[in-house]
Formats: sequence, C-alpha cells, structure tokens
Amino acid sequence: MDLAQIKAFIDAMASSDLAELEASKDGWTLRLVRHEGRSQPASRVADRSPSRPNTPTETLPAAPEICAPLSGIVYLRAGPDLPPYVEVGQAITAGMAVCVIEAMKTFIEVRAERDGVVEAILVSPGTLVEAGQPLMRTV
Amino acid sequence: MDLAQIKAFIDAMASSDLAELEASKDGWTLRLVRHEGRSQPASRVADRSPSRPNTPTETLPAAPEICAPLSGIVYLRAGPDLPPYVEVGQAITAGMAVCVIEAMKTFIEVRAERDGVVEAILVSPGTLVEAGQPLMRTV
Amino acid sequence: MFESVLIANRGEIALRIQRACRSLGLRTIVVYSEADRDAPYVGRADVAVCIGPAAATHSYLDQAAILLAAKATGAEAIHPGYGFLSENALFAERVSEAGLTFIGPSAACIRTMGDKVAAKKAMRAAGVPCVPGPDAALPDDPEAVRRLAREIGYPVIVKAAGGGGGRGMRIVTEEAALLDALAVTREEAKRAFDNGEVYIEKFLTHPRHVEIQVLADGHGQALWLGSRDCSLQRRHQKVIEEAPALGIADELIAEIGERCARACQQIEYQGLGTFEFLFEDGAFYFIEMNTRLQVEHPVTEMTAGIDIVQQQLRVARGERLALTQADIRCRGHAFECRINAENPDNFAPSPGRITGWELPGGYGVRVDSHAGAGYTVSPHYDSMIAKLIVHGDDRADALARLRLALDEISVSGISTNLPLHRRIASDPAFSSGALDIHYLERRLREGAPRA
Amino acid sequence: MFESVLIANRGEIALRIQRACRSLGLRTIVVYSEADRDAPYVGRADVAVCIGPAAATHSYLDQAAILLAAKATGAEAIHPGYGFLSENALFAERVSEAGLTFIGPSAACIRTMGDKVAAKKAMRAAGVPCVPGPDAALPDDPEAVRRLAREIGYPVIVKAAGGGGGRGMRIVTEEAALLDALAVTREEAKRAFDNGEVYIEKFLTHPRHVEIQVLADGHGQALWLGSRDCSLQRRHQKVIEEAPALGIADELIAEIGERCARACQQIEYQGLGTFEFLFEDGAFYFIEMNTRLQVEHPVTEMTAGIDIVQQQLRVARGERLALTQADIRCRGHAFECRINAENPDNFAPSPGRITGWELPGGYGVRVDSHAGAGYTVSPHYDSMIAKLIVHGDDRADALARLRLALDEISVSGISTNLPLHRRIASDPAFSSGALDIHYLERRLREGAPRA
Repeated sequence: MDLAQIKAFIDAMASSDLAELEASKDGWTLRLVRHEGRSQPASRVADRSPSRPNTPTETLPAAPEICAPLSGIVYLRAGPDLPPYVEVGQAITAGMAVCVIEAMKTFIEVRAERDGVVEAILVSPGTLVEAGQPLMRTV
Repeated sequence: MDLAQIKAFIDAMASSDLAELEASKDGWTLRLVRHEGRSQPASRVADRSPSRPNTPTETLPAAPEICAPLSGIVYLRAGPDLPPYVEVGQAITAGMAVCVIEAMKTFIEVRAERDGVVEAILVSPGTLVEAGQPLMRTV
Repeated sequence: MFESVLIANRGEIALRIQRACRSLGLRTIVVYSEADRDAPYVGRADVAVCIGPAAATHSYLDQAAILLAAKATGAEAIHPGYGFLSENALFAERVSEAGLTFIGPSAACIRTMGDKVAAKKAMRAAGVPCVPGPDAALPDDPEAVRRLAREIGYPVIVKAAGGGGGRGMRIVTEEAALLDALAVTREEAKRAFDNGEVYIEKFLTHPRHVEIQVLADGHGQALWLGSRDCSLQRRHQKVIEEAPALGIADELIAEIGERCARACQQIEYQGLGTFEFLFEDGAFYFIEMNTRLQVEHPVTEMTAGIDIVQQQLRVARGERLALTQADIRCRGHAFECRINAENPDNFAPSPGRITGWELPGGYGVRVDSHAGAGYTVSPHYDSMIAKLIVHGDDRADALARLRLALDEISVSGISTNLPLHRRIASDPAFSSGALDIHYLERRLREGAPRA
Repeated sequence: MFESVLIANRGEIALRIQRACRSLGLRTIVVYSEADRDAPYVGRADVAVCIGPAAATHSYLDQAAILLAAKATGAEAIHPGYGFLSENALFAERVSEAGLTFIGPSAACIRTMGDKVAAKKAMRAAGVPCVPGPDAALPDDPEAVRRLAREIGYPVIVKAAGGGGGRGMRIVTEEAALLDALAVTREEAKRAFDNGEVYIEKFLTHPRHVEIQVLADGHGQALWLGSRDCSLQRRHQKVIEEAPALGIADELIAEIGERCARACQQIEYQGLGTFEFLFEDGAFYFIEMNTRLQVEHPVTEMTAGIDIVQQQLRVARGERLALTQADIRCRGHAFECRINAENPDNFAPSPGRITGWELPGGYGVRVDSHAGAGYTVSPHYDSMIAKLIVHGDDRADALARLRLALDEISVSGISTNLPLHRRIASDPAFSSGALDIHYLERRLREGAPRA
C-alpha cells in the first residue's frame, strides 16, 4: 500500500458519511475512523490522567462561534419566565453567560470567551446539542 | 481492488441502510462502518455466525502467490530428517501440500490451490508468518 | 403467576432486571426512549417498545405510555427499577388496576412510607427506633420544653414546622441556650413562614448512614439480609457502599434487623425494601424506608450469596420464600463503587461516546453495566455508567481487591470519577472505615493530592 | 516468609496468580517471552523480565533463564502456574536449591505422583480406590487368571506390559472369551514388543471424570474442597467443567474426599493438588494426581467461596490454614467454559488480533482472561484466551446463568469456540448432566444442528 493509495482512501472517506473504514492488503491494514466534532484519539492511558473531556479548552484561540462545551440540552433562558440570556444583535463581553446546557441533571452555563456581538443563534431551545457544536455566531 | 471499486462499495453502502460492510478480494479486505442512523453496532452479531477467520476463503480466484491461511510458525519440511515439501522450480498440482504451519500446538498443512511451478519461496523455515502473508510465488 | 415482565426503567438497572428475569426464564419487554435505542438490553429484549423521546417526562415518567406498552405487548408484570416511577403509589395503583402485577409493595405501603411523618409513626408503632423528638409542636410552657429537650438529650435541633431547605433551624448544645434559641426561631418562623410552630429533635453531629435490606413474601414471611454502610456521600449522593456496616455489634444489627422484618410483617410489606438509619454513638435512628430495589443492592447479594432481584421476582410471582432467617449467613465483606461519567475534579457531567472500555475480572469481582466500548452516554439521564462490586473474606481483603480492580478498570472517551474512587480506596481513613456522612465532602474540601 | 513472587507462566494464569499475589500485598515479578511483551499482566508487574523468544522451549521452559531472572530480580518464590514447568520435579528441586520457595509440593511428591505405578501404589497404601487389577504380570495358570478376572469383574481389559498408544489391548466382556484373548494378546505382544507379559485391569465403558481439589499446609493439615466434574472433553482436553459432580451421594464424595486429604497427610503433600478419578456405576477409580493449580480451579472457588490461589500462596509462605474441614461448606453450583481461539467447526487454531471484546456481567458471573480488544493471540501457545465462570443456587440456576452469559459474551477478529459452548449449554443431555467422558465426541460426530 503506498501513500497515493492511502490518500485515495482518506479522500474516499472524506466524501462519505462513513464512521470507520478498514482495508487490508499484503499484510498492511489501514483503518480510518472519524469521530464527530473535534475528537481525540482514544487510548487506555486516557482515564488515568485527571480527565480529558471532549470540550474545546479555554486556551483555544477565540473563534467567531460559541460552541457547546459538552453534549446536552440547550436553553436560551435561565427559566421559563425569564428573558433570554442574549438576543441577536446584542453586544456581549467575555465571561458573560449566553445560554445554559443541561446534562445529567446538572445545568452548566456557557460563557462568552471574548467581547463581541451576537450575529446569529444557531440552536433552538430545548434541543440536544453535541459537544463542540456551534451555538452562536459572533462578530 | 482499485479506487473505483472502493468508491462503488462506499456508494452502495450510502444508498443502503447497512451499518457495516466487509468485502474481501485478492487478499484485500475492505471494511466499512457507519455509526449514525438506525444502525445497531454490528460487532456482536459477528461472532454468532459460524466464524469469520481472517483468511482468504477457498472460493477466491487462485492467486500467483500461496498465502498463509493463518498466523503461525512455518516449516518447509514435515520433519527434520525429511525432504522439503517443494523446492524452487518444482511443478506442483492443486491440492498438494507445499508447507506446514504450526499454531497453538496444531500443525496445519498448506496446500496449493492450482497447478503451477514454484518460482520463489518467500519465507524462512521456523519463522512466524501472519495470516495472508505470501509464502511462495508460483507461475 | 406472570411469565413476562415489562421493565420500566433504563441503564444498568434495566439490564440487571433483565438478567434476573432471564435467569428465571421470564420473557422481558423493554420500554425505551429514543435516546436509549441502541442500549444492549434493548437488543436482547423479547419485545422492545419505544415509548417516547429522550426527556424522561415524556418517556420513563409517562405512566400512560408505559401502561399502553404493557397492554399492547401483553406484559403481565411491571418492574419499576429505582428512580422514575418506582416509588410512585399512583403508578403502582394503576398497574394493579390494569390487571398487572406491580413488582414492589402495595400502593398503600408506598404511600405510607413516602410520607415522612406517617412513616415515622408506623415505624415507632413497629418498634423501630426513630430520631428522638415529639410528633407535635412544642408547648408554650418553658419548663415543659426544657423537660422535652432533657429527655431527648443535647445537642438538639429546633426546627420551624413550616421551614425547610436549611432555613428555620437552630442547633442547641446546652440547656442554657434552649429558650433563647426557641424564641428566635419562633420569631423567624412567624416572619418567614407565617407559622410560628416549632419542633424539637435530637441533633446528630457525625452520623453514619447504615441501612438494612429486607425481603418479604406475600405469605407473611419477612427476612433481613444484613446491613450496609452508605456513608460515603457527596451532595447526598452515595459514592461507595459496603456491606456489612463496620464496627457495629452483631447483636445490635440483629436486633435492628429483626425489628425491620417485624415492621414489614406489621405493615404487610411485600418485596424488597430498605430501612435507612442514621447511626451515631452506638444507636440507630430511622430516617426513611425505600420501598424499592436500590442501586447498592449488589453488596448485599455478594455477602448474603443471594440474587435478591431474582428473589424479588419470585415473591412478586406469589412464591413463598424458600429461605428462612436461619439460612441467611452473611460472609465476608463487599464494596460497590458507582462509576459516573463526570469530571473527577469539578464533577461536571461528561456525556459522550465511550471509546475504550477495559473491565477488571477474576475472583470476587463483579461489574454491572449497560455501557461498553462504542456506547454513547446520553446527557439526558443520570451519570452512572457502571457499578464495580468486589467481595473478599473480610474488609481488608475486600479493600485490597477493590484497589486491584480499580487499577485494572479503564474507561476512555469520556471522563469518569474513577480517579476519585482510586483516591478513596487508598485513603487511610477510609481503610480504617466507619466514617460519617460528612467525611467525603470534608476530604474533598481539603483537596489532598490524588492517589 | 517471602514478599515477592516470580510468576513463571503466561496468559490467564499469570494474571490469576498476579491478582492473588497483589491481594496479599506481595510484589510480582513477571517473566515473559518476546511474544508476550504487551500482555496486560506484564505491564502491571512490579518487575518484568524478558527471558527469551516466543518458542516456549527457549523461554517458559528454560529453567536456567527463569532461575537467572529470579536471582537478578531478588525474587523469593516462584509460582509455576500450570503446564510448562509446573510438574517438573527437577525444576522444583533447583528452585529450592537456589534458596527460593517453590510454590507447590516438594520435588519428592511431584516425582512420586509423576510415575503412574508409584502413584497408584502410594494411593492404594493411603486407601484411595484405584482401577482394580494386580500390580504384576498375569500368571500362567488359567484358573488363577480366571479367578483374578472374576475378582475384578467383567468387562476387563488385557494389556501388554510393553504396549501403549492403543496397541496390545483387548477388551473382554465375559469369562468364555478370556483365555483366548489372553493368548492372542500374549502372542501379539511377543511379536510387537518382544515382551510377552500381560496385565489385566477393570475396563470402564462409560466413566465420568470426577476430581477432588485438595489444599494442604506445611503443618499437617489437609482439606478437600468438594468435587468437580470434567467429563466434557474433546481429544482429552476439558471443554466445560463444573462443581460439584452431579448425582453422587454426599456421603460417597465425603468418604473419597477424606481419603484424599488423608493421602496428602501420608505423603506430606503441601499446597494445592487434584486427585483425578474415573467414576462409573457408583464407584471411584483413581487415575492420577495433578500436583499443581489447575485450569478449572475457579469452579471450586465459586462453590467453596475460597480464593484458593490466595490460600496456595499463604500455605507456601508457611502459614497454617485458617480453615478447618468443618468450615468448608460448598454452596450452589458452578460452571467454567474454556474459551479457545479456534474455529468452532473444525477446531483449527485461530490466532490473530482481537478487534471486539464484550464481556458478560452481573450476579454470579466471573471472567478470567488476559485478553481484550486489541490483544493479539499468539500462535505460539495454547489457544485458551478466557475462562467464563458462572455460579448459581443449584445446577439449573447456574445453567440458566451460563446461557445468559454466553449470550452476552462476544469476541470478534478471531474465531472462538463460543458457538460450541452455546450449543453444549442448550444440549438437553448436558442439561440433565452426569455425562460420560465420551459424550462430547459422540455428540460432535452426530453433527447436530447448532443451537
């Protein structure tokens, strides 16, 4: 199996919805796996270290999008009778809560990482979001 | 198996509700897995079926190479004082034993799948071979 | 006698119940939410029915949907597991009204035990020791109040009848402070709750959580199956449980156990149940009864050598208990670790796909889990993904096995509280045992270096 | 008392021994061949030493390499496991001469039991029943021969003293055929083996393989830990084992068990051992003693509730047994399935990389295995990759749990004999139990449809 062949496999997989691809020839085995979102390779060492949740870390360069730090149900208000955390067009500052995600009976506030303006809200309240999924676009 | 064939498999899978697809040809094994959707992880089903040994099956078109049917230690003679099963340049007939592989205290004879002449012996006696590894080249 | 059981729950306990059903040759009907479609016990059910979306209120808590599924599939009995509808008297009633067997006690028993005051009264009537204190508001006569407090013994806690959530309470450690505390609490209570009635109860400063497992059939026999200690808690959630409770005289446990069994007979309790107590300075104080199977039941199974879920099914089918109290001989010591999908440092939930899953094995090691490599832990439900249970000849032996098993187990792809369990297992105070219910939180606040 | 143990073995038993050592706080030194470099127990050893290439003759059977590794690492004891050097008297001797503890009986015991005639004599002397027949060649007097055969009872087998491998044997079912058979066998034996001596023994037509586990300390105490039935064999390899042996009166088992324990005392046996018997028509016939830990030891552990490898280490350390015979109370029933990497149809070996590995769990389920997802099964060693052990209240309950566990377990990437185990577990004759040692081969020849 040469580099060209491997590239061919990677391209073939990229243009499909496959999660896994395995090919063997001449003692070679090529196995391609795609995880949703920005995933990390799994290894057994993983869980001995204090934890590596599948979340973008705070040290990432601020993106124009605010992404879900974990998978869960997103809410745009702190309560049914309360106003929304933010609205489109609203200016936000770093550290400000913009929505809340419920996971395993716990509510986790999502906070803006930098100052900006909410350009679009990309999720509907009460729906399930995946870790890393963009919640809001900011400028 | 070339890229067109692989793509054909991927397309076939995309338009089906299969979760997993495995194809073997000419020593190639291609395995495709899709995770989303209604698919059940197929892994558990696998071992209920009578077995899926990692060997090319007898129905494959004969290759110019004789490959190891399983991983083990290869021997070119039936015993230390016996002549070799075959030698380079020797004519062989389908069904003839050409070497023996020892695995887990069992000896399994490897037999030629078609008539031909031994062009090269690709392994040293007493060494470990992997399943599918070419043992001899024939013409 | 029913031959099929609808399992109205999810996760590890759904699998646990399914295994017990299959060990008896019963057909299993599994109801599941859309989020649990791929769970292994769903695939293994004789019949599986989707009853709604992920949100529990629209699936596992939807009584009508579950009853409809039962009717549609011809289920003859319903096992509620723990949580969800397991202690819902109305649901138990509706199951019975639909002509099915509710695998649990009668609705009346659930109702009584669900009401703290009624439960306490019933337990007192049955001779089960409760937290000392009158069942009525305090009188106005200061001398009468002093006498009551003296009878209970200091420290006592003065509580506003209308209070709750930590408000309207005052701990009194000596008689000199009693009347002042009473007056202030009464004043506050009037203002805050518009109800000046106050109660007095014994205050326990460093109690352990000790419980007694009971098993009763429908023919008047009730057994107690030894004790458990579940003091290791964080935010009122049990983290590690063990059986038996360490350092309590066998005679005392037996006396309490017998009272619990007798209480079951008096209230005509049937099935599995747990009497929860605070234990302090050698005395037991009833706090509540759980009228259902509990998460920590395996530690009792390991020490008693009885599959208690199988027994629960048997008695629900109307069988007489084949065991007598004399047959119950608890052996050795067992621990259970609740393994949660959560960040071990800040306890934030960690849903997601499990990519690596290595289990411990060998003598005395048991794992109860519906998860595995490739399983996705849903954010919709609680975070427990597995229970690790070990059994040894005595507590030290069991603890050595626990450390060994924790060393072997490995989960990747998500965060888990395994580092916390490893830290506890090597904590010297935990090794000594008999810790109070505040120990773990205290220890976590200290933020000691990880093991 | 030693504090460190060198484990001179590989695979599941290396892991089993390592777990037992760690449960006692002993340091483990693992020696491994190049092929086993990545095995999980190697990574968990306190010290791990590579002792040679994959071929066992140059690693696990290389006494000098193992002794050198022991010396270099300061190991104080050596556990030989089963197979390899475990019943090699010379190795046991060399270990002792090197000043280390050999975890097993004395070299003298191993030597005696390794010689079939010496073993039979020793057992007869200790009152253990053996296959009837004289210990000497048959006399010439026809009437004397007839008398001997009559004493033994028909059928008998006439065997050439120099024969073996199935040659020079003749089964005689009635007295009328005896002298002719004797003459023909004698003639054949003269020609074939140049030795006309013939023996006579009782012939067992449908025996079961029943064995007694013993445990003896160095202070004169020996216990028997119940019976096992290992009749389910293919080509003399045990496939499924169970405890206890079904349908044998408790009194008879106890009598045999006590004789075994007494025999241990007489020959000053120390450690674990197994007396293997053929059992037919209500009688036991000693065939051999295994002077080591056996593959099937877990079924005894499950029923006796004793970690016998831990006990083996304790007595090897010189401890007195803390148990007495009265403490041994076997409970319930246990099965063990040997899970092999082999084609379930033609039994061809199936080495290779395991890609999927799902284990069963819950009450009464135990798995002993060094393998897992990503583990490569080497072609260099035997094909056993795991042992599945279940325990239940009685045989029917254990069998239900076995079926359940076999339904849950799943291995992919290689072929295994799991389909064979599933087929056996649902075989009606196996459910009835008490099968003879030929049953499985008979059944396989019939080629019944798979379960």
